Amino acid sequence: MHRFKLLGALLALSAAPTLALAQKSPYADYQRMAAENAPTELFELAGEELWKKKQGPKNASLERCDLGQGPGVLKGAYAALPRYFADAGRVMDLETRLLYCMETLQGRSREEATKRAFGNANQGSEFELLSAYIARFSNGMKITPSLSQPKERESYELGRALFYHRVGPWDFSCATCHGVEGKRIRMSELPKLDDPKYAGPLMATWPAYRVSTSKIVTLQWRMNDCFRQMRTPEPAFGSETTVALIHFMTATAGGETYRGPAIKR
Amino acid sequence: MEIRRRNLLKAAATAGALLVAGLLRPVAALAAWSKEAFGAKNLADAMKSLGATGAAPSAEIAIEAPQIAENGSVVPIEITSKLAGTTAIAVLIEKNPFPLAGKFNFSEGALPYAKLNVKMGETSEIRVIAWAGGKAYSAHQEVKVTIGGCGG
Amino acid sequence: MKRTLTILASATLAACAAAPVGERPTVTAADIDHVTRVMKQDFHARGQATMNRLELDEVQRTCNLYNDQPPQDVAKRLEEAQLKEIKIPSGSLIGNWQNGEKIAQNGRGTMWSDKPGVQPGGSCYNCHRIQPKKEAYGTIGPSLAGYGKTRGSSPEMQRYTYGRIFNSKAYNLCSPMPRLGHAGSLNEQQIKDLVGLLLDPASPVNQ
Amino acid sequence: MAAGPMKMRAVQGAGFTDVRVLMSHPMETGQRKGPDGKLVPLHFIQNLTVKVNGKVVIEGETSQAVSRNPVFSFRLKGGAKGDKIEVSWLDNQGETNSTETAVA
Repeated sequence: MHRFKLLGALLALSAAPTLALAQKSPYADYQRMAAENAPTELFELAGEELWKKKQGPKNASLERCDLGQGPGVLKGAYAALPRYFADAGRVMDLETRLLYCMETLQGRSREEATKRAFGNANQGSEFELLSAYIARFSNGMKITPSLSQPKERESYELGRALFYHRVGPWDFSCATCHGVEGKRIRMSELPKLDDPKYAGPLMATWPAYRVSTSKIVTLQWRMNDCFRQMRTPEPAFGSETTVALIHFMTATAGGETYRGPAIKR
Repeated sequence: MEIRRRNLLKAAATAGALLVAGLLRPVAALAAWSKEAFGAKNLADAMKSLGATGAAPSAEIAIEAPQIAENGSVVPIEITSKLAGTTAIAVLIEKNPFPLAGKFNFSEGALPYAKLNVKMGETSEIRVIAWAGGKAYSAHQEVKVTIGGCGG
Repeated sequence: MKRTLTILASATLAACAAAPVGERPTVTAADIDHVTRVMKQDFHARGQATMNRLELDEVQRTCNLYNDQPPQDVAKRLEEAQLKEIKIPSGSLIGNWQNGEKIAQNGRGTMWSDKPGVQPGGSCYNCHRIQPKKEAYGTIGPSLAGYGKTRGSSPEMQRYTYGRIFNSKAYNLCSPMPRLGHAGSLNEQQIKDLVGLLLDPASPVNQ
Repeated sequence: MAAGPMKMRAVQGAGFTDVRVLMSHPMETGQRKGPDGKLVPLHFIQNLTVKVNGKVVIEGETSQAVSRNPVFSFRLKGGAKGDKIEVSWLDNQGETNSTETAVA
């Protein structure tokens, strides 16, 4: 990922005022303490078991899954996603890639594997638990989603266009809530996600343990739930739409140091 | 790390699921659980059950908790007693339906310290009682609780 | 999309990686159609959220095309058309402010997760400060605390307030506020109750 | 997660050993409604025991006010590499679990 070193450094500089900004939040102490004392590790442990568990028609584990750094390589994999995968012929984020591996390595059908894409407090989904486990291996590393391939630039541009696209009965776009600085929905602060200053700290902390629902939440879930609140129909798990939005926001956060899995309200 | 799961008692618990919780008490009673103090519905009653009525205010008890909690379902608190010979610490959340959240007895070998996450129904004082030399001492700190969300 | 992509490909890497802060992409009609095409292929109907919700009306299309800043003449023409669609009932528009408060607090309704047939709320507190004493309010929209105190409750003000809730786009084409009446989310009585919350001198909004 | 796995780490600090233990447990208050609209029965950890090399050093009693998936940190005096730490819990429905680790 050396080709983005300079870019990363530049973006890191522009993200520097973020710390001071975070300290201004009345919840800064709460968020720091809750993060230190979050039960995230429990979910990572469950994710590790799933990574190594043989299942599906091929009775195979995911241990040979190539997340972009070679088969089975977890270190730094999450921080370098989304990216283009030649074998699949498309850009994928972590969850979409995991689904691809479930289909190819384990021989599972897309329908079966995504039947329960999002879990609940009693039982997290495979994608949620695996995400928590895999993301940990990128902790402390710079976020460097790839943008060198034409398909990657296409995905980024699609995500950017989607971000501002107003649609649905209430005329919302992502930018309606996440395109202006310093706004809140109720008491929740809204990060301006087309700005590295806000996208950096935000994207650096997904996936996360969500305190209000006692489970790991992932970016695919976040996209799904934002569209729900935008009152649109439902996007398919791992679709071009959700991956493109994740790609756009992750690229905007590029250069930030990944510090998840973290906690969310 | 080794994980051992002991489900010996689970069958009994399942069988007893239809029975009132009180009938399961004999099982739990193998280890002491201060039923009366935990069942107290206000601070005064809980303090009385704990034998801490009139506990002397002490600056030697440190409570680290956020001034404002974004979500009352997880409020991290860290408690330390610097009183020499501290044998136990209790945490009470004044406005909770049942104020007593926990009590920890420390023997030789453990420091009088605990960090845990508690639930808070609303903005409330957190009161910490420490016992040292047979006497009870107390300290408190307020935590404001925001219950936000879009309702969606 | 194609056009923007060509520009990008020739630009420097840094420009590809992250667009200049706050700068929105130049949008063409073809770009908008492309996004709609992708969404139609990726989304499926769920519950009451049917696929026709992905179709854009002229207001949405215009706001997307001009990044929420349409030329004045375009905006004016569409605002007038939206204004004509607002059906303002006759008589007093000041409903029950207590009911209005419940509607303003209620953020449910019209999502795929909501039970069909259940009357939606207005989600007003998500974006506006309303009763000065209620602390859990959003800031995307302006504060409405004291709304009626400064404006009075003349029939004219009642009609304006009703219309603004019914279809905010009739007054400001690319306003972030949903067209709550126009979209069929809130009914006549609910909007009257919200007008009551804002204009009734007895409402806590005006205390 | 439902009642299940535990995880523990014991790390030597400045003059003490920091023990952090995580437990999967719903910690139900008995006041929350489940998806079926019925109240979910009271289900919470009541007792917590920390042992060092077989000797009890901390006995904790807890209520339903402890958050779901409890995380506790305790501090032990001194402590040497290899000391065996054991933590166990018992809940109001009679379920129990334990885990052990060596000080690192």
